[in-house]
Amino acid sequence: MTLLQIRGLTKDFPVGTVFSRRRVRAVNGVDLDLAPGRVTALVGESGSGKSTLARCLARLERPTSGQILLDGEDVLRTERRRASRTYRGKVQMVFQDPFGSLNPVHRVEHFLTRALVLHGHPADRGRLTALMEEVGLAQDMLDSHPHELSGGQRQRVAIARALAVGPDVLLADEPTSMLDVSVRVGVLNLMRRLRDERGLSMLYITHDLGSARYLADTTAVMFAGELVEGGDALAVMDAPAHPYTRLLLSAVPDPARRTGYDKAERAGLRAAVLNPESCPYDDGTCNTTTPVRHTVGEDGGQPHWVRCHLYAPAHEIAHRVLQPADDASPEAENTAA
Amino acid sequence: AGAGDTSGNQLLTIPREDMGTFTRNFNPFSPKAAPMTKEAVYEPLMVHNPADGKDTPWLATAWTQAPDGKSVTFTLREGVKWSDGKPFAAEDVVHTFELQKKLLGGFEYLDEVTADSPQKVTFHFNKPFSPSLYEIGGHYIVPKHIWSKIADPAKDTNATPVGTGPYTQVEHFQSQSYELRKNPSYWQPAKQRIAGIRLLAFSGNDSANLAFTNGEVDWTQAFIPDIQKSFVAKNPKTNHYWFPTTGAMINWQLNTAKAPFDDPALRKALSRAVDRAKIAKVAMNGYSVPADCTGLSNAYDTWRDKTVAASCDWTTHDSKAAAQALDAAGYKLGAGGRRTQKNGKPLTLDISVGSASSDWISVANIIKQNLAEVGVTATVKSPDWSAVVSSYETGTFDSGIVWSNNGATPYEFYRGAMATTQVKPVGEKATENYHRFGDPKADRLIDAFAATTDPKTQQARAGELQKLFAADAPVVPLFPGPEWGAYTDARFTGWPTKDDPYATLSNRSVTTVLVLTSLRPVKG
Amino acid sequence: MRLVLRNLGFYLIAFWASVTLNFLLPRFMPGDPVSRMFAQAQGTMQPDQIAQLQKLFGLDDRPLWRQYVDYLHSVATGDLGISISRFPTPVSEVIGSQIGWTLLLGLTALLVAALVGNLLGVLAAWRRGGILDSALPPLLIFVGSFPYFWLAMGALYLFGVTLGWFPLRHAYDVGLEPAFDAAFLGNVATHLVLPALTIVLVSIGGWMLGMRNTMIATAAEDYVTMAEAKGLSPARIMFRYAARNALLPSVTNFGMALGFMVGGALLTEVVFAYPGIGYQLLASVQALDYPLMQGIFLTITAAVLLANFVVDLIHVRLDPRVRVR
Amino acid sequence: MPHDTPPRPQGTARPARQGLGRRLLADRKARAGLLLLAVFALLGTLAPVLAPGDPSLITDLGATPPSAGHWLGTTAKGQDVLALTLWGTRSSMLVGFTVGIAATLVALLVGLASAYLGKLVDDLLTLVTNVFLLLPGLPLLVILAAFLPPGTTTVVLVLTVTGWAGSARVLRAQATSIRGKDFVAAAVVTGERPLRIMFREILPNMASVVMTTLLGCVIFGIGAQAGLEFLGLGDASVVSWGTNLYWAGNDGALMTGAWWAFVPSGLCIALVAFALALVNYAVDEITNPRLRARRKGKK
Amino acid sequence: MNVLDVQGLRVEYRGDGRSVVGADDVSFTIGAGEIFGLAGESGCGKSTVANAVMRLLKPPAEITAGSVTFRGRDVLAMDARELRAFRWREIAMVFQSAMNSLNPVLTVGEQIGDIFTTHEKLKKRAARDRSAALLDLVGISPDRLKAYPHQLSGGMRQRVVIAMTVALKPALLIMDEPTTALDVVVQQEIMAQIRELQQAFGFSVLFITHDMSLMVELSDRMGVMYGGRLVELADAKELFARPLHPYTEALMNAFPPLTGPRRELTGLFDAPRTADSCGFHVRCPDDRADCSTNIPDLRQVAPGRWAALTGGTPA
Ligand SMILES: Nc1ncnc2c1ncn2[C@@H]1O[C@H](COP(=O)(O)OP(=O)(O)OP(=O)(O)O)[C@@H](O)[C@H]1O
Ligand SMILES: Nc1ncnc2c1ncn2[C@@H]1O[C@H](COP(=O)(O)OP(=O)(O)OP(=O)(O)O)[C@@H](O)[C@H]1O
Ligand SMILES: [Mg+2]
Ligand SMILES: [Mg+2]
Repeated sequence: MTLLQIRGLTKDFPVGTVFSRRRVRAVNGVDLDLAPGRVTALVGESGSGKSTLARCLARLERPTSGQILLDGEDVLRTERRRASRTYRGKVQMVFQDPFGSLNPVHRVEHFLTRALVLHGHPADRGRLTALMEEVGLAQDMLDSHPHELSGGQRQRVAIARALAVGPDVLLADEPTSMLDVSVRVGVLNLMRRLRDERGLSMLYITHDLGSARYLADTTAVMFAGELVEGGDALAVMDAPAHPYTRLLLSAVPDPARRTGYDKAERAGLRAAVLNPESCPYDDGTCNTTTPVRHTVGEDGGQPHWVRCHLYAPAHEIAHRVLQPADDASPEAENTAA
Repeated sequence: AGAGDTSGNQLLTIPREDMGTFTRNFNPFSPKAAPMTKEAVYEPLMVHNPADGKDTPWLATAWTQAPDGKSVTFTLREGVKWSDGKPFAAEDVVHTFELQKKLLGGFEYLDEVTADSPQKVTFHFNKPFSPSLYEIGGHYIVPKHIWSKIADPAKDTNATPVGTGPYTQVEHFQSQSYELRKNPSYWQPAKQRIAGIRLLAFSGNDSANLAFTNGEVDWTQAFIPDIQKSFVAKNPKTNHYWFPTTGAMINWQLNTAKAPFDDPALRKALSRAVDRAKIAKVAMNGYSVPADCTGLSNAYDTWRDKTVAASCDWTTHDSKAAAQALDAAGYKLGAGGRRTQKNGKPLTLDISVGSASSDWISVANIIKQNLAEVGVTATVKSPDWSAVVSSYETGTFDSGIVWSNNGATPYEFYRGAMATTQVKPVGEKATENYHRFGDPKADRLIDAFAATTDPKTQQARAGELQKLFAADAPVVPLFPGPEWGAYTDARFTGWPTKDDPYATLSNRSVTTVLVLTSLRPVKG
Repeated sequence: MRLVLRNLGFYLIAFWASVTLNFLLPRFMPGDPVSRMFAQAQGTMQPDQIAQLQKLFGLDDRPLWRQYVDYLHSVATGDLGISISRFPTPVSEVIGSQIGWTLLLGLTALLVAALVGNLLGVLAAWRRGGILDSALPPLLIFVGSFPYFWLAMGALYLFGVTLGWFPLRHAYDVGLEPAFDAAFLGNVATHLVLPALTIVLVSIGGWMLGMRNTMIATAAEDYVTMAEAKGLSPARIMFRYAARNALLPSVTNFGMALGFMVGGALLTEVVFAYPGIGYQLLASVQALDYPLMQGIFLTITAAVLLANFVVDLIHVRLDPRVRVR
Repeated sequence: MPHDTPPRPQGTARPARQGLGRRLLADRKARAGLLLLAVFALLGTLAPVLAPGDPSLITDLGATPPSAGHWLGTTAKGQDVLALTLWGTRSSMLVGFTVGIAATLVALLVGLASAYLGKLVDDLLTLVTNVFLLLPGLPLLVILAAFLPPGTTTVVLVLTVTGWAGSARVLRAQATSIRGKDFVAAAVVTGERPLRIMFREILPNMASVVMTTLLGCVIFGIGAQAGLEFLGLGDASVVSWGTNLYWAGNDGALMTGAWWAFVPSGLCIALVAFALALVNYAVDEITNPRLRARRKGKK
Repeated sequence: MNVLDVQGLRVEYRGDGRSVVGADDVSFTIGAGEIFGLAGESGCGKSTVANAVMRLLKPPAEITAGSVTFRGRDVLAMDARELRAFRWREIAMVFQSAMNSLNPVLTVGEQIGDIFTTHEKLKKRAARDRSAALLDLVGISPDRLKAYPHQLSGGMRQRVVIAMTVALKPALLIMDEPTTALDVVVQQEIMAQIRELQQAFGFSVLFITHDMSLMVELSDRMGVMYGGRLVELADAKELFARPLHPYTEALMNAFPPLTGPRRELTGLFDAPRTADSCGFHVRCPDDRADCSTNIPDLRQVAPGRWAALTGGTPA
């Protein structure tokens, strides 16, 4: 059963002054389902809108349009101004930076107690201890201030705070990227355990594809505010369909893979992704029509879909060969900046 | 022409401590005309000197008051010329008073001014009014041939004035200084012994006094604290001051429209508690003297009835007697040594005084201390003068330190203190007699005073008024205001002094012209 | 450019707000200038002249909104009315004859304080632990703790009266004709020394500390370390890399300081009898001369707003980052 | 970019978050400043004991230089300068601290509201703040003081009105930056209410800035009160350092050489302001360790 | 001959009365044309070593022991003048964050030009031409010389900095996490750029990162630091294939692979290291008992392979 359904979610940010309101579309028409007991990884490069999406779901930003359905109910319509306690009780978030997400003036106990009390749970010592145990922390840390903890421990406290509420959905925005390399796996393992033990539904946002592959059941790839590919985590990683996904994958350093780095190939991918006009796969269609989802396979009971004209049924996939564009230059990055 | 200049051409340097900067406005009708406009540029018909009570004919050589007191005729001096060379004549006087009434009002008693001949002007009144002589005689006169052509005389700045005075030519006008040079066609050229006058602007007493004690200016009218030490002691040979107490009487006024201050016994008892000697010595730096119960300033010494002054004791400081008087009048000591009113309420009062008058605040503070000695609690309130005056005008105050009217005769003083005609009900705006005291007996005496031109009769009426004042105690007189004035004779000599009081040492009054025409530069 | 327009918009609104404030304030004040004048004349003015004077000064009893509209209109047309305490001189004339001196005093003091203070701050931060860094700040803080006027009076009596090194008052010697020659300008300069010095003394500590603190922060920036790694000379690193950046907050402060400067100048002008509008403002307040008071207030506000606008422009010039934003 | 630093042996990785107060007491400058303030507070409190009676009692002693009977001499009105100075401490410190606290409170409310509510409220409050900030302070002060009836309340009111804006700007900036921190978002997600977030999450993190602005406001309050009163715009019947100087000026203390009437109050103002500034300096150093004085000499 | 020879380097950060050891007994060499990597978690002392080599450490940091020899010259003995001439001409450095290592108020051209006007006493024009050529080298259009740093993307900024480092053709380039702040996609391009330049100019590189995969891809030889000390030093590929120290292994585990089966990785238990314990008595996986309470000294365990292990030869 799907718990949180996102339909056509769009978020614009106003930029500029009162006199010249321009808008930047950070998230554009995202459809995504978060199912219980599953981890959905959201990957994409910096600025692709991942955090914005998460913040919309956490109701920290108000989406410009679209729907967020919690158990089938469009919460954006029923709770216009602010998210209700009920919503907050079901959807919780873990932030990227555990240094920033724990108020330095409070003790660990405070974070957990507030979360419990606000959602009508008794905040007795036993409950606090249980929570600490669940995230793998010693209970004597309850009296510590955040600065006395290591990054990994802090992130565990942040997770415990989210858990205290008793949520069904956990949004985790790059929960390990600020952590020290040596403790990342520990936090990933914790999340994995929570999914298995609590049956939590999780949105795991990252640009570390390796960890997405490690943790997630489902993977969605985000590019420029839109989801471009999705499906079973392994399927997406092992057989990326969208050029952007391939670009991302090729960028990950992986000594084990040893495929080497083909500059020309990557330049082609980049050009394709960043500059639709020079898309080698399509004759300008990309520029004029919005691509729709095409299913390219089925893995682990989920469809593997991609949004790229390349996979439109009318086309013969076999005819298209991945070819670098001649004029592709690294300069393309510049136009994106 | 700096300090120590004795070339003979040195300028008489006068500081204005109350003007940080000058604006070139020599319009005498403007309340804010540049200094010396009415003193050195324009001249009056006669000069009354409060220091010795004498009158000096000036633009008029003589005057006669009609016996019924309903008119006065001035005979103008011949040969007087305006500084542009045009002759001075009766029509100038007529025009001046027309302008004055139109622009600034006042002179309600004046019906008409007529030029009987080029040298004779008669002022006709709508009632017998002898005190008018000084008001009219002391008024500056402007040339008709200039002022009749000015479109808006009220707002004209008259940048290049034409007058009959000794120093009319404006030179080097700058925002902090300017010079007045000799009038080329002055009617008594022999008396233009000084080369000119220089005015300096100062942002306050402090900076002006600094310049003065440093010997950079000749003649100041600013208040100088401890003048003996800070000025005279620096050079006793040349540095002098003379503060005749001929200014307006400064009173402590109790609002007689308010109980219990309507009780003369209370007023007198409170007055007895006040240590005027200390006020004069400490608050007024020893520059004034205690008042007596005639209420008259030293400008009216010739009018004063010594027997009246000696007959009463309510202006002599005696705390014990004051306490007894209070007891006797029914203001008994209550709990904590505080006196109560007859109705049992505590006897407390506010003393209002404008914040700008720091010396008067000290006066109020001493009164407060004195009252505390007899069990009366006073609070000194010192908001801005505008707020104080507005409470005076509407009669909402308890008590306050206030000036009094100061004319050439005691007439104005007593009318302002006791005439019922000047009393306005509480809430209505009064411009004098803020203390709202009126005595019909006083009305009769005042009218009688104005109706006669005979000095003897006037003296008699004044005596009766003094008696009445001593009996009524409409206000509590404190001390006569000193006319500040200090000078150095390093560069100029011929100053008025206590021994030769031909004028006061004021450089902004009608007698100033007397000084200007008496001074001689020190040469060599 | 957009930024500039936006700021301009803000400054206009701010100006309007202060104009309105300015309009309202005197109207809540008890008393009027004529009774005030009367009180100060203390018996030498005839009571019966009051009504006439009130008419003369144009104190009116029209409805408030009407007055407001007229007021806005006259402000817009630059007509500030006629001064009461200087009747009948127009307010604009009174201000015009004095604002130059205030600007001279204020700007000189501000520039000297800011320049020297910032320079000291740069040097102190650059030589951490040196004399400049350890001994000077507490000393300057101490000096800066004295009230303006107290220091001014102290300096006046010490250097002016007792030692006689500097003139005691005014912007130039009496008797001098203003001219653009060495003699006159030199005279003006000697008159400027003491008043400006006291303002500088009081305010220099703030500049120095502010600069020192930002410099210390800036010196730890990567680009400064990088400049060092590049082997650049210390002077180039200090000024071109560190100070150039640390200066930016100072520039903003400069605009703000203009307002304070006028305030500081007020007391100093009073002590030194300097013919500026600070003193004039005090005088107009004491005389309840609303038109002049309002005129001066508006002029100061406009000047400060204008200065801040200019500072904004300078800031845009100095900091390329705000140009596009 | 990872900046996770497990606590090092001596735990210098992050400054230990002891109470600001405790760390202030450990700082030499702050101790000196606080001691000085305490001395003044004590003198002010003990004024009725040390100099019993009405300090402004006018006697006909005249201005006398310091002597055994009057340690700091007497004013031209024969008042004991020491008594005036002692009693002046009360009003000056009271006004200074009241103004400081009031202005900081206003600034804090404006800053917090501006930062938390954002958008239109922020724009509006920022405009108001900037208007007050750009309005020339002392002139406004002079005008306001002249418009209102004199008294300590007016002085406090006027100084608060003119003094809050600068702090509001600083506090708003600080609050806005904290508002953007993830822990505020985390509190929102946990379900905390706005008021609680403003006062329990944001405010405690601003302690040092609030402290700095508070001290700044107090310094402003004391100095501006003195300036106002010196100009004669305060209440001349209150005994404070400012009015002492006003009377000294009126009595021509400097011209008559009565420096003792003029020096003590000015020095007291400077000392209190200096003490406050020292504490401020220390707060800066504590919250920004980089500013701390470098000890010379290697060892 | 070795370009750089660091022996027994010890750096302390002296605070109020207490001091923190930033680097301790660090010894390594870098040969000509060699890419040497330093890996390790945050705070392990990588930047400290890099800054020590450049003599960029400022108080409270202090080099208390060891030597740094660059092409036979004692770097630690240089005076200020020598140092200025030495920096950038001999060793250039790319800092941790590209965002902050360019002065925001100077144009890119001015900042590159500074190098030439200082070291080669070039006139402004000549410096500009040289700067333009440099930009061209890293594939940025020379008209970007007039741009301010904020007008460039992160990747471009980092490339500008890299271009600057090769301006004077130094023998050694220090790169302190040159790509950490960048996006993965951009990161690869920067790495390619570095490789390309290295092939063209033949300089040696001291490459610092915490990303083991990245390091192994690029470096010839590498060292792993932990708590200020080197715990392993070996040929990059060898080290990747067969980590000896448990910490090295933990580091490698931190990046789940993109290929192969999904297998459960064991993270390190994050317990703090205390004054007298290396922390690995907890961090050590149970089957490894080869680390004591203190980080042991490096020991050659095989030719060219060094590890800080007390006993037992690794399996
Ligand atoms: N408050 C905001 N105002 C304006 N633009 C914003 C705001 N927040 C985000 N954006 C823009 O929205 C886009 C998406 O940002 P977002 O933070 O969601 O990206 P991200 O995928 O999380 O990136 P990263 O991997 O760096 O965290 C960016 O272009 C960003 O500039
Ligand atoms: N200025 C300083 N004062 C005190 N200690 C410092 C200072 N700079 C660094 N340290 C300490 O020195 C040690 C090494 O720091 P260093 O910056 O070299 O680490 P790093 O490996 O570069 O880390 P990162 O990956 O975060 O850049 C750390 O423990 C740190 O706490
Ligand atoms: Mg993000
Ligand atoms: Mg580092």
